[in-house]
Amino acid sequence: MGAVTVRVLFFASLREAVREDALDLRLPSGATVADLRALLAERLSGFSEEAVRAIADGDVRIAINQRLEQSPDARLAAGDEVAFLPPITGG
Amino acid sequence: MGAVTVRVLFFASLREAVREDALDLRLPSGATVADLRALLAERLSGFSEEAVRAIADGDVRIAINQRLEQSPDARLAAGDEVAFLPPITGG
Amino acid sequence: MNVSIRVQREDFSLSDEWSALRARTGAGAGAIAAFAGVVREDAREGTPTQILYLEHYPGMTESSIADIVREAEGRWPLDDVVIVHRVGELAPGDQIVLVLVASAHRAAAFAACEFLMDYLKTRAVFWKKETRGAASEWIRSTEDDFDRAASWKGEDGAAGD
Amino acid sequence: MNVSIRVQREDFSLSDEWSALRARTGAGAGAIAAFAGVVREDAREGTPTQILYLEHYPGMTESSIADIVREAEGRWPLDDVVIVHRVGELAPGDQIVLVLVASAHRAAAFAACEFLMDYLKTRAVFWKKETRGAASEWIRSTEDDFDRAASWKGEDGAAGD
Repeated sequence: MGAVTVRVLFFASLREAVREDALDLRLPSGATVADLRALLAERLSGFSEEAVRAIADGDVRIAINQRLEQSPDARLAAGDEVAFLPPITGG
Repeated sequence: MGAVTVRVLFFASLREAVREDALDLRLPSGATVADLRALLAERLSGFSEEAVRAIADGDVRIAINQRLEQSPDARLAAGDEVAFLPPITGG
Repeated sequence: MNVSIRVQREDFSLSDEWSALRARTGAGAGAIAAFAGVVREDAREGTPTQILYLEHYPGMTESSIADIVREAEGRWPLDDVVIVHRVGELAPGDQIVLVLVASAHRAAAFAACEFLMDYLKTRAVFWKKETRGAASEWIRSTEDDFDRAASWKGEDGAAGD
Repeated sequence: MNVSIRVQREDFSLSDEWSALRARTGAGAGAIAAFAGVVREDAREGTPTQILYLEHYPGMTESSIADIVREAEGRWPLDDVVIVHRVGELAPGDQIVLVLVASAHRAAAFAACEFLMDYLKTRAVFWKKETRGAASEWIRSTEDDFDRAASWKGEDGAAGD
């Protein structure tokens, strides 16, 4: 089974919790947004429980290639930019 | 019987019709706005029928000492500034 | 509360007015709304260059604007108001009016700025004459603006007070 | 129709933006509405100096602002729109946002300017962190702004397009 590499971005409180603003993650072909959340939670467990909670937080939205994606079943493609966005506060 | 002198100001189209922007006029004590209109019309007849019509025009408002005066019976006092104001158009 | 009202022949500089307002208000006024009016080119084809001549009643015009600023102050919490209106001959592209309003609140700054502009454009004591080629005419409003001007002035709205 | 959208750390100059817009629009746009936001001093007594930190998502933030400008263009006849929003650390008194809108019509310029500001202040993709003394916190909106942001973006509102 093949694999895809996606670029994961974190912003604001989530960026601080994860202590990274970007990661490259390898996922099995056909992986979904839900798979990515689970993989990230696993990777971060033991490192930052705050980050794990934040990733799982329903308030954190996902944008794929800078477009909001509501469905957890959306599939990821190689090279996708997947952003985790805490609730915005406006400018 | 005494007399009062008032300063009469003309603006815009009326100023052009009268060909003056200001006149000093002597009126009998107790003269009203209506008396002033009549005196002016008399003075201007033979000089400019356009000015006479404009002075008589109901659209031309009167301000006494920079305050609009609706009543033709308002009495004039010595030194009053009486302005004849054609309809304004805003800035 | 600073209020600055000027009716003048000279052009104005938005930059200068803005800098002065910012220096006065500092960090207190979070919102500054501004409006500038520019004399428009006549869109009709083949019309000769248009000259606009504005006349005012020195004293009464400024004080009636001051009255309307006081009315705005009563409606919205304002920190600073600057109004500059030009008179005399203006050509298309010339700046004609500037309104700056500073407030702690965005909605107040916008509302007051628009309120003041609406007043200035329709009810303030100005007369306009338009010249196209050899033809000149004093513009007459279709509505009786002066009646409306009188209505906001009210009983105690003596100009010059 | 010129549209200029910038999200930047550097301060902006209203004068420069204004002059550039005036040079582009000339006598065509009779009405220019502007709004500038300034970081407010906290009014509460004894609070330490407040620092505001703004973060954005480079690319997505700008393109979502471009989407809302297109929506404004669909609603009002606009000649020119300039939006500058600062990010990074800002102190009370610092300029934070500037919106300029030129139109042939006064009401359109005001409405579009206010519409764009409302969007920027509540629904644009920015995150704010407030620091007072040693305490810092990311501000959470009470309302779910993102849902509303999603709603105006709609089906074909792909960012970056």
